[in-house]
Amino acid sequence: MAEISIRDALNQALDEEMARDERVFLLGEEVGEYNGAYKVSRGLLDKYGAPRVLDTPIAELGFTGLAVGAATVGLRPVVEWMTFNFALLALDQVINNAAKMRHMSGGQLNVPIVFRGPNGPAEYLSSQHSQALQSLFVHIPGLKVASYATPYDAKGILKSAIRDDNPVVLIESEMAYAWTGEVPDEEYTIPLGKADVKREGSDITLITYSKPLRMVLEAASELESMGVSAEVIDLRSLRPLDEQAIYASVRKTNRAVVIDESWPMASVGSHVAWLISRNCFDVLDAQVELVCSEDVPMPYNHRMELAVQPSVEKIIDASKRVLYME
Amino acid sequence: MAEISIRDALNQALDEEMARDERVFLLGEEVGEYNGAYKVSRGLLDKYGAPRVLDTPIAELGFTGLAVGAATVGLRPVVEWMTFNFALLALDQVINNAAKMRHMSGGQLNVPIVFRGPNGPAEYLSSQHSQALQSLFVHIPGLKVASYATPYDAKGILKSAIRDDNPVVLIESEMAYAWTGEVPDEEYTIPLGKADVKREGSDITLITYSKPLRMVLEAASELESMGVSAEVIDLRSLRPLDEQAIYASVRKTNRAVVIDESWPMASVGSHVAWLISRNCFDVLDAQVELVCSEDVPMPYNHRMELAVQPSVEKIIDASKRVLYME
Amino acid sequence: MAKRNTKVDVFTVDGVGEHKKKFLVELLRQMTLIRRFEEKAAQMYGLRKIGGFCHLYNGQEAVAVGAISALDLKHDYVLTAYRDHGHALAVGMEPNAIMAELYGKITGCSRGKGGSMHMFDAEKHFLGGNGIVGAQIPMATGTAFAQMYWKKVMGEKQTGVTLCFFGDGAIHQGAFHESLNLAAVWKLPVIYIVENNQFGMGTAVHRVSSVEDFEIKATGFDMPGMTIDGMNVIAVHDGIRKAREQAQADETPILIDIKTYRYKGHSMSDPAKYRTREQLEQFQQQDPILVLKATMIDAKMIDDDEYKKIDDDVKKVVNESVEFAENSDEPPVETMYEDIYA
Amino acid sequence: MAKRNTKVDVFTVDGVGEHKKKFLVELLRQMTLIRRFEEKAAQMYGLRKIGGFCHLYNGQEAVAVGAISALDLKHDYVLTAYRDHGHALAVGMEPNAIMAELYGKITGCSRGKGGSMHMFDAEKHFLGGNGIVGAQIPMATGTAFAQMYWKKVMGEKQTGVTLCFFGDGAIHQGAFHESLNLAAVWKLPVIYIVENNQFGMGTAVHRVSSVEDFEIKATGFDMPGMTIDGMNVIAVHDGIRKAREQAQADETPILIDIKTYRYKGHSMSDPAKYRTREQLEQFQQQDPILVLKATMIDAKMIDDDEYKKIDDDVKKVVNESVEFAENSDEPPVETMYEDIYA
Ligand SMILES: Cc1ncc(C[n+]2csc(CCOP(=O)(O)OP(=O)(O)O)c2C)c(N)n1
Ligand SMILES: Cc1ncc(C[n+]2csc(CCOP(=O)(O)OP(=O)(O)O)c2C)c(N)n1
Ligand SMILES: [Mg+2]
Ligand SMILES: [Mg+2]
Repeated sequence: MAEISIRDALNQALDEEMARDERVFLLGEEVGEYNGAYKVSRGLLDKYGAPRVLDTPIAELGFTGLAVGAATVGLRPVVEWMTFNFALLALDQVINNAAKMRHMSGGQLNVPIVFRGPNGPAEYLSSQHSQALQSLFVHIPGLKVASYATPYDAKGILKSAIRDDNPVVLIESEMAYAWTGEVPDEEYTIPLGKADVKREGSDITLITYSKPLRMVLEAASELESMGVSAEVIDLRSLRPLDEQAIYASVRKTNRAVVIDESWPMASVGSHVAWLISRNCFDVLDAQVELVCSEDVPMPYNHRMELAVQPSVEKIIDASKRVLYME
Repeated sequence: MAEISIRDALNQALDEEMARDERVFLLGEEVGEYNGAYKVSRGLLDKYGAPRVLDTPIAELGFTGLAVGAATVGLRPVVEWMTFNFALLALDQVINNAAKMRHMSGGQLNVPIVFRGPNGPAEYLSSQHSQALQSLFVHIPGLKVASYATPYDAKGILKSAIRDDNPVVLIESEMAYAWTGEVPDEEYTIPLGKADVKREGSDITLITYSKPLRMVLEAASELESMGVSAEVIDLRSLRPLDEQAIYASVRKTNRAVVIDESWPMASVGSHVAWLISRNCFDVLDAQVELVCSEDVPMPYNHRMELAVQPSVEKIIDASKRVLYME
Repeated sequence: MAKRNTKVDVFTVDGVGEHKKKFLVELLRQMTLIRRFEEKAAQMYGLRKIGGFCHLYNGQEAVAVGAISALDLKHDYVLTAYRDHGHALAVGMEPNAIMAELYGKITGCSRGKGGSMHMFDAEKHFLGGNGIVGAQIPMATGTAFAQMYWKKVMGEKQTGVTLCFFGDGAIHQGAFHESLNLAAVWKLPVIYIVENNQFGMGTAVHRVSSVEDFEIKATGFDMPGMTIDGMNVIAVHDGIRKAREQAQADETPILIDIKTYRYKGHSMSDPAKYRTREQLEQFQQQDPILVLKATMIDAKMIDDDEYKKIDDDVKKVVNESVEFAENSDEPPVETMYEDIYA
Repeated sequence: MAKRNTKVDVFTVDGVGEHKKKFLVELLRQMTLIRRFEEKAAQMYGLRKIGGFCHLYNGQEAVAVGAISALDLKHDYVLTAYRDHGHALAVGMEPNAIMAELYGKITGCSRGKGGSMHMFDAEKHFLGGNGIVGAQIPMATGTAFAQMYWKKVMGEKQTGVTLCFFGDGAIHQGAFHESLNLAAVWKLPVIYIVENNQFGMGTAVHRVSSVEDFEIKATGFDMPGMTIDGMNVIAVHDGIRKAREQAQADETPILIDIKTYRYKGHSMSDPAKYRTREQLEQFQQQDPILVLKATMIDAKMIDDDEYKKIDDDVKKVVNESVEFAENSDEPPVETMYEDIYA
């Protein structure tokens, strides 16, 4: 086992899959000569050359659509969006083409493609550059959506996504690229669609995914010191959702808090909170709480930036409400 | 009171507001010479001429952004998207510019603009042309989002939206344009942000908005014949949500079903269902049910098209589950 | 701050050119098949056997037939918009599968899921059928990218070109501009064909465009451009054949403006009040089927009887497709959960 | 299928042209202010007083200063991208308000909500500061639309033009293409200015564009175009002044490619390894401040002492802005709920 960063885990996954399958190629702004805006693709242009690693013009709609077309005839593109904020320009190609091509053709065409890049707030970037936009993708049938917050998950999930014959959207986080963790030396993959219990517990279930995972684990430790045993579920896959894993835990703890760095309305977070409310209605001892970002565009000022996002304190507070603790 | 269609109610609202305020103008594909793809703008080009009514090229991103820019300096554009399916191309201008301009400028710029057009499934159109995409807009702070399913609401809400100093997204429905109802002869507006009890009842609350309203009222009649008194709430405004109106009803009935023609995941429907689950936890006698479209891209075949969408039968079934009726 | 010259020449061909009878008969047959198929589709739409948006190809037959006949569909790809029955027939799809798709039957090429706007035949390299104006342009650039990639990376000897059809309305979409730049920078073998039928729905070209000859837009990408008389199927064929050769030899995209006309309304629900009877008649006088027929008669390649036989054959094929569609099953409702994920 | 000529002429001006000392001193002062301001911003970024993306304008001063000095900001509008400190200073915004915004303080022009990428001054007709590459292009087309509308519909006598700045990278966005067509069809008085600084982040123009002279893209819209030497502030001023007159007189948009260079990395975190020292030095030899200063010395309009005084004044202003920002308050956290809805 080696201790590596998420950035390097993603780099390894790309490298291994490109080596394994000549049809896999990477394109996006600055992924080549510049080695990636966040260095995820470091060294790949040197190793594989163009056109297996391609620096694109700033034309999100065009290069995303180009990749969708290439996928329909059997190539396996990995599209890096420099950030998800810019992917809004490409949404038509993702939603109207990638997610529908198999359907409209009555199953004739597959679109084996991965869309990935950093999503959600980083630091000091104001409102156009700090959006957690996963809910827009999770809403759409025809897409798969997944996330990761450890190097182990990052590598295993990206490899599975590249091998999947469907369009897969992978949400990453700039702030988490440097997070480190152990990754096996042997090859492995992690199936899409499976949640992971990141910490076992019996009193309350904390459900999250992506960057907030760290903070949720911290909150769980703090809860422990207060005598509360929290189970932490990392959803990893958002579409499909591993509903059984969620319910199994809540049926054990009878209490749940969902933590999501998205805005609240029509979000992954409120959807999961409703699913639990509905499907565990008979066993819930309290309302399901949602800790999410404030329903405001992100300000530039850093104190406000932090105040907008979920925090350990907010998670503890929500847990206390669910546990009827004062 | 005159009995008119939603189409004509919208036309009157546009006409009255254009007459009242020279800064109001309408642009979109085919809104002028063709009188609108769905004839909502009939006669307006003749009456007001260009550039108050403008036929645009097929360039959703461009003309939407143009309107956003015009709004920041004081014009009051009404943008007609021929359908919301095509608005995906314009989402960057809506989310990154219209919704954020006031925020990023520290309150210096307003964006008084209306985006409107038909949304959701019509008939025999397959998956690219049958999407109910409101959840993507409702997710975004900085936008207001509203809907209507009667001529009275349509006229009053569109007029308020045009007078509002914020970006307002209005979701309409091709299938409902021909629906008729009474509209006062005198001028009136309906404030944004207010739900409306479309039918009073005491046993169960049915919550919906837009096109499904008709079907929900039908289901309520049918429930009545089964001895169940259903209250029907038309949300009308989706952002902001009139949470108090929802809770007041559910606190009376203790039971709720949400009906939404969107897909389920990260939707307006599941969000409202969670809000009720959380905020009425103490009074709910059953889980909150959601009747929505199947989680699939819309097929062309008409039988399947109908099977994908909510139906009176599905609403009754969900109500029965909530009422523990077999 | 002056403007540059924006004049263009229209490529056309006099007479039968260098073509043999057999080939021209095939073009004539295909155009006639499309015409008769569309007439039948309109009729069935009137009888409510077909629903939704149904965009007919009458008048534009020479474009799809002329262009696609210049291809090698073992290697080349074709993508187009929602006005796609003509292209589907021109690539050789079965009229049965197309008509059944219009009926929404399980025997349709897209299993009743796509309908009029979404004809596909993966084997025949026909990738739709796209309902979002301009959305096929990046995708087609992507299939051309794959063609380049197969050659450069995977060492395939023979790879083809991609033909991307779109309308004069689609040219104002950002997707067009982004795609042409990508194709030019990466030297992709894609031929962009504007089917310039003078209108996008009810909007005449000049009302929404500052140029009417779209070849001129190639200049901004330092790309070769061409304008073709789209009422003359031989001109279209010869022009596209040359373009195809050049796209492969020079590894370059090419932009081609083909002047044509749509006889019917935009879709079945459009009475087309926005144009004059005279304009329509002017184009109908150059009807692509009549023009080819007349040219072949002049060249003594065919006579009226022979044409009548072609037409009768075609009508039979079309009638059979209706029968096939009528007799086919509705898709079982559960199939709505299929064809979503691989 | 041939290509058209894509050659362009670069507009420049020798010497001081027809300008008076007072005016040129003001240009010199503004450019120096921007240079010193950016140097200070870089320094404060290094001290972590400023965070996030911070895109400096060093090297490009002649573009904003030359162009904006040709405007009448009572009537004209200016929009640009995230590399916006220079434009903010050139429209006459207070350095204090800009520096405080960089610090995220409540006294910043955007109340600490926007930061480096989002400078705004509604009164000075400066509408940002946009972080999405190309997204200001449709918006600027819209302010020009309003300028047309005020005249045509509301009978205003005097309405201005809109200056829309964007980078060589932004030109490949569909938004650019859609906007130019709209502006051409509706005859909007907008001047599109490509600040062609040779790179979009780490990507040299030629690697992502099939043309390097963007004036050529005007041809596809039948629009006037122009290319200007962007290291010469007098050339920029004179060129934009002429363009402004033409845009108003002829009711036309104009596309202008201004050749310039950015001395620093793309943003503070970029070491700019993708370019050669030589290329940088070649441009630094034509540094816009040095060039204007030398020209003015040649014309005996100024001497070294006089320039030093300008520079000293400017430095003082910049230092005061830092002091102002340091001493300003953080925004109260509750203000995060403000400035969202009107
Ligand atoms: C993005 C998008 N915007 C609008 C529409 C509605 N629409 C369908 S066809 C059409 C006109 C297209 O005209 P053109 O490209 O010239 O093709 P033609 O119909 O003439 O073949 C429009 C506006 C759409 N389908 N997609
Ligand atoms: C739509 C979008 N895509 C990508 C980015 C990331 N990005 C920021 S600046 C930039 C380069 C822009 O280059 P150019 O337009 O030449 O402007 P310059 O930085 O040279 O002033 C990129 C890719 C963005 N902000 N928006
Ligand atoms: Mg057309
Ligand atoms: Mg640049």
